[in-house]
Amino acid sequence: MSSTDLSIQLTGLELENPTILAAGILGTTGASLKRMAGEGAGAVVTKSIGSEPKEGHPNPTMLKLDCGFLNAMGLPNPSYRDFREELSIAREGGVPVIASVFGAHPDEFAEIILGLEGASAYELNVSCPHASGYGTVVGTDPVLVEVITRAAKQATDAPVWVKLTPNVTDIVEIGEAASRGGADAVVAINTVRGMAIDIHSGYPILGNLYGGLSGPAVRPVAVKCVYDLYKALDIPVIGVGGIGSWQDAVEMMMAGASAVQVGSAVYDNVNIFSEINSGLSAYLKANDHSLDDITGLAHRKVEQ
Amino acid sequence: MSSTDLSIQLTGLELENPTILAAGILGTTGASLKRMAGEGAGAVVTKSIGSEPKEGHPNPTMLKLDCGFLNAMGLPNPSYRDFREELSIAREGGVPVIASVFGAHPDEFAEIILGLEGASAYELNVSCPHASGYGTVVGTDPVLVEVITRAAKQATDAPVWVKLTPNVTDIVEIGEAASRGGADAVVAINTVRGMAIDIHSGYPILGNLYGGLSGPAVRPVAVKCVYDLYKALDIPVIGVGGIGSWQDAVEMMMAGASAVQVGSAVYDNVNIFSEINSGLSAYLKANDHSLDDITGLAHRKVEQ
Amino acid sequence: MRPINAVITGIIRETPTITTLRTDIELDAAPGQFVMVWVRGLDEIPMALSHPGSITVQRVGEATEALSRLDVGDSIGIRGPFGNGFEVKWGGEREGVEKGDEVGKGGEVRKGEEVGKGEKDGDGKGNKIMIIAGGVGGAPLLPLAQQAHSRGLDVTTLIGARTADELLFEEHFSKCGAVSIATDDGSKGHHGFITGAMDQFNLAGFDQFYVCGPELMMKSVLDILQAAGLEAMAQLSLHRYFKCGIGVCGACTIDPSGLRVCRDGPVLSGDLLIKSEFGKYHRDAAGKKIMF
Amino acid sequence: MRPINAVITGIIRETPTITTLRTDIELDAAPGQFVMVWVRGLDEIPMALSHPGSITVQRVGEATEALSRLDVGDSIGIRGPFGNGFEVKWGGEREGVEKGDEVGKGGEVRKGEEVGKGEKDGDGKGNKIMIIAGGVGGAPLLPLAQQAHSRGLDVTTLIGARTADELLFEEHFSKCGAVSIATDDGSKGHHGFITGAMDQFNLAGFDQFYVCGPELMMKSVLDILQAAGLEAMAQLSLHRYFKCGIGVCGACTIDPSGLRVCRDGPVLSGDLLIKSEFGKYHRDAAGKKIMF
Ligand SMILES: Cc1cc2nc3c(=O)[nH]c(=O)nc-3n(C[C@H](O)[C@H](O)[C@H](O)COP(=O)(O)OP(=O)(O)OC[C@H]3O[C@@H](n4cnc5c(N)ncnc54)[C@H](O)[C@@H]3O)c2cc1C
Ligand SMILES: Cc1cc2nc3c(=O)[nH]c(=O)nc-3n(C[C@H](O)[C@H](O)[C@H](O)COP(=O)(O)OP(=O)(O)OC[C@H]3O[C@@H](n4cnc5c(N)ncnc54)[C@H](O)[C@@H]3O)c2cc1C
Ligand SMILES: Cc1cc2nc3c(=O)[nH]c(=O)nc-3n(C[C@H](O)[C@H](O)[C@H](O)COP(=O)(O)O)c2cc1C
Ligand SMILES: Cc1cc2nc3c(=O)[nH]c(=O)nc-3n(C[C@H](O)[C@H](O)[C@H](O)COP(=O)(O)O)c2cc1C
Ligand code: FES
Ligand code: FES
Repeated sequence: MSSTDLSIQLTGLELENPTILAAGILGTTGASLKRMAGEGAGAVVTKSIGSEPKEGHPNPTMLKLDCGFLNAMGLPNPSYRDFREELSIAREGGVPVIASVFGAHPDEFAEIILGLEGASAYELNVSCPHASGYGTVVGTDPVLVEVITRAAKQATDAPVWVKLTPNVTDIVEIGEAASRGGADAVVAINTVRGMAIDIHSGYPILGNLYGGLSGPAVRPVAVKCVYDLYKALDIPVIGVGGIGSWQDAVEMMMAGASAVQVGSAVYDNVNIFSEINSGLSAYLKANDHSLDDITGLAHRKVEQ
Repeated sequence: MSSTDLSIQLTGLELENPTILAAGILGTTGASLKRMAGEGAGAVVTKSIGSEPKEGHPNPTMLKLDCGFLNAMGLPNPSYRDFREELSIAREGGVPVIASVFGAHPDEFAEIILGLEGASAYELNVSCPHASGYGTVVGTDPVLVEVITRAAKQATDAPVWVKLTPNVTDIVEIGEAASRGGADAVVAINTVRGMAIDIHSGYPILGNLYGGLSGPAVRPVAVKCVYDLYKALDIPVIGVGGIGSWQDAVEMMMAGASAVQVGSAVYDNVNIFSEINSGLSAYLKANDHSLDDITGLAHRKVEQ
Repeated sequence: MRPINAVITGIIRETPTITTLRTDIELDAAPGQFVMVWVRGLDEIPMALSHPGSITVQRVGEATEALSRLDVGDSIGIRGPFGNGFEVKWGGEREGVEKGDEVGKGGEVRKGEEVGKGEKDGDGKGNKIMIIAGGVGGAPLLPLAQQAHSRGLDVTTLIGARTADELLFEEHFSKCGAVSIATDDGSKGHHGFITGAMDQFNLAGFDQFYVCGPELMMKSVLDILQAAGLEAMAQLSLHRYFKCGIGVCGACTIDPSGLRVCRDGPVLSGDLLIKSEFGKYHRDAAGKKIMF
Repeated sequence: MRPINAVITGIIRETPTITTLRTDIELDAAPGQFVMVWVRGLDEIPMALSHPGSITVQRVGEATEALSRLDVGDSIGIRGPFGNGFEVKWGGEREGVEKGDEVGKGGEVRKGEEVGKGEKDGDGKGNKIMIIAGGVGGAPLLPLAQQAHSRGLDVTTLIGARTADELLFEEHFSKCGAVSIATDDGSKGHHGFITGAMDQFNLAGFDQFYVCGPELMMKSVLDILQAAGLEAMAQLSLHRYFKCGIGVCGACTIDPSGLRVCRDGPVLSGDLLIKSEFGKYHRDAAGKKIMF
């Protein structure tokens, strides 16, 4: 591998570069996913798809804050039945298409995966509220994460990634559960719980009252989660949260990420993937590093 | 109460205004605490004090990031024996002085509180690693939080505040435990787990490898925690995290805070307390509101 | 940005279903840019600015109903301006909106300033523009007409509505140049669709066409322009379901380009739209296709 | 800010214990400002800039030892410049550092520029400054001497060290004006403390005194200046234990003002220090008082 080659093997998928479009970002249609592939993404993740059509939460659903973004989309999606066509359009983009799926229990995940056959991989978004157990989400319960992952693995031969929420006491415990369930990779992090209130009126701004924080504000949180997961797990960690430059991507990889996902940063520039890739190439070349050299480098420095 | 009167009664303490210097910020000496009182703080919280002298983590201990700060001070303190003198100097500042104390078990908290007699109130920083149980902190275990709070209440007649960590699956559960233990108020939030890595070398930057995020980045997280705690608890909630302007203070109070603490924002301006207070006065006057009117206003709007 | 607080300072009942709300804020927006209007506790919806401090709302559902019922002194939350806005062009020169271009960055683009060039531009084409407004589609087009007129362009406006009562901004558009009317019921002007009113003009004599209105009306207009080979000179302001409004969520993207109507639009060129879902289908809040 | 990467481009062994490291970065800093120097994997410590791209390190413990062992091509992390820096004054005018003043905001203050005034300032006092450097205390004082000299001030430098070998920057200071030496062992110049070397001068003839060195040495200097009623004309660069380095944690605050040495300092005026803990005690990393 020449030092500026950005191609990676990730859970058996061949990616031309390690920048991946994050779930829920410009991933509502096949055309949009194709466009992002054209912008240089090494792979694209679809909007999270469920078993029934869902309009999502009322607007406002997303706000730009000083240091990031707050959103509460509420998982709007047309259901896997209607998304199947979008998936096949997305695949015309020529890069791996990962279908993000969400559900409340193992069977629902399996149903959707079967319904979305043909994706290059499946990313389990375990951020849906428990069917039982009000207020908490599936992804905070290690047992549920393990059985959902196992059900997903049984439903498909394609790689299964499990996307973790940082809103837990110990993300490693959840990552280990995913790993036990057979996950091929974990993805960290989903958004961090947050809220904004309109001081002119007293109303919470988001239609859902609260939502999830993303963007630059959460990057240090994501780096820490990725660092901890890399240390504990034997499967690849895919880093996401606040990445908006090649420097951010390098930091995340040094923490332990084999690849990165980019979400909110498309706000500044949909061409962010190419931008990161060219910076990354130049960095690797200048330092005579390969991507393998930098993945997890922080751990090797600490152990020295 | 006239609409621009900023004075409040908080857990029996009389504060001239609702802005409080947060723990660990310019709170190492009595003189520094006095200075902050002079800058307009309605009350000041000391650096967290333990039972033995502690040098803290190696440098770097604090970094300014694009959107906040990352710190891993490691609770440096000269022990309560040596801090007693500082406390009495701090009290010359003429505002309530809250002693922040940390320990690993109930007896240690009680010992320190007794050793720091004379503080206006005690804030329990339950962010110390478990004596047993590697890797987690006292503040993530509701049972431990409850018994520590109870021990603290038994050790003093002064009000006891419990400062909560946001790094848990459910902060309300911990807040309820504090409340059961007899806490007079909860303070939310301490810093959010985070990490930064030097991309030039691969080394984690903080001497402790990782640390806690504060400043603007965490404000939406703090607002959400305060909102949830206000909803669930009958005791006052003191809001802290990213407050750097009167607008931020208003938002936090609307979420449910009876008072706010200001930490990282002293970076921009040690006079931040007076600045927030004059903005707050003007806001209340212009809107013909009292502080009581705005505390928890978001809840009343939602219920409408 | 968080929503800024806009206090209603004036209310104008434009038609039985359309109300203009004047507010105490003034945004530095290009004609055709939009804002997200937050009716607190209810919904947030996209609205064009009919003036730097005004929106013009047609009652069609819950949020627009609530807006129409507001009183002076009430307030709404406003985020924006967002989107690209219209580009005022003349002299035949035309840069199409291309796939992948960052056509508009919300709140940063001030295309209107280019209009000034028109005054000095002396080439043969005459700087004649045609504005075609259907129903509440007149809202984003009025500031465009006003700006073009004040910079010396020759403005012709076609206004269409169901019935005479519902004609929007007739008087305002008249101050900017010639106005031609069409009503579905014939109560004023041409009896029939606005496309009928286009017939009286030599379309080839115009340098640019600006269109906003119901999608099927816009589609008919674009068909006529295409027949005349003028589709590349048309700018149409689109309506899609907006969630984030800032180009991140993807709710508003159109096929097959994947362009975001909220960010790369809402104004898109006719030649691009001809090869798109435009006039065929759109997507609802769940992302489900809805045929027109 | 995150640490920037500074690659060592040159190493100068100034004395048996003191080494200057030249790097490939150049900071826009005022004389007397400092940086936090990160020896990766070990520690981060405050260091004055002896030049916009250099630090001058005395081996005293683990981190300074590690710095002294670096080779060309090795790199360190640098945060800064921080602190207020020296203020170049003359003509008797003096604004003291007052309690509560935001004297310096790290990296923003560029006091050095005021020096230019000196060239034009024609009042009686003559713009004479005395620099008193003990040991590695010469590091922040050298750029001050150079700047003052280049702006036309009359600079006299007193350099003190344990022994002749340890005299720092004698040659550099000589290029900026008169130099007077004191060594503890008498191996060069005045035999004894630097305060002895002060005796040969009419202190009242100087407009400002700039002092950096071990605290007890600085205390003796300040005592002499105070005896001559000149304490308000002295600026001393202090050493306290720094943690954050940016004015937030409070580790470096002094009694009884509560001023932060890292932010309101490290340069503080003599009259303020006389009423302080200065020369009596400081605090260690735990915040425990340590008597001098
Ligand atoms: C760029 C843009 C500019 C617009 N400018 C104006 C204007 O100046 N004046 C005006 O009266 N209308 C304008 N609209 C249309 C306006 O946004 C809708 O009429 C309004 O959202 C209806 O909301 P409702 O709650 O009253 O109706 P609902 O009953 O909720 O919905 C009725 C229809 O309105 C549309 N709609 C609802 N919510 C949204 C949404 N979040 N985004 C887009 N469409 C939605 C849908 O097509 C829906 O079927 C504009 C739309 C866009 C996209
Ligand atoms: C504003 C300022 C500017 C300075 N400029 C220079 C300079 O230009 N050249 C130079 O050689 N030295 C300078 N110093 C002193 C230098 O920071 C210490 O010598 C260095 O920190 C010692 O570190 P160590 O690990 O080698 O020694 P250690 O063995 O760790 O400690 C020895 C002593 O150094 C001091 N020290 C250690 N860590 C710190 C710290 N984080 N902050 C402050 N003091 C510390 C303490 O007094 C300690 O007792 C400066 C100090 C300050 C505050
Ligand atoms: C508007 C928006 C919608 C999102 N939708 C989803 C989603 O459907 N499924 C999911 O797993 N994550 C979703 N996320 C989370 C992102 O995929 C990502 O984990 C998070 O935003 C952090 O990355 P960023 O800082 O790069 O945006 C969404 C984020 C945003 C901002
Ligand atoms: C440098 C620093 C030191 C801190 N030390 C303590 C501490 O000793 N005890 C404690 O309870 N919180 C400590 N905190 C947390 C703050 O009190 C506060 O909860 C947090 O920083 C969020 O508020 P902010 O965003 O206003 O800084 C510290 C924070 C910082 C930045
Ligand atoms: S509404 Fe256009 S991308 Fe979100
Ligand atoms: S070191 Fe000065 S305040 Fe932290």
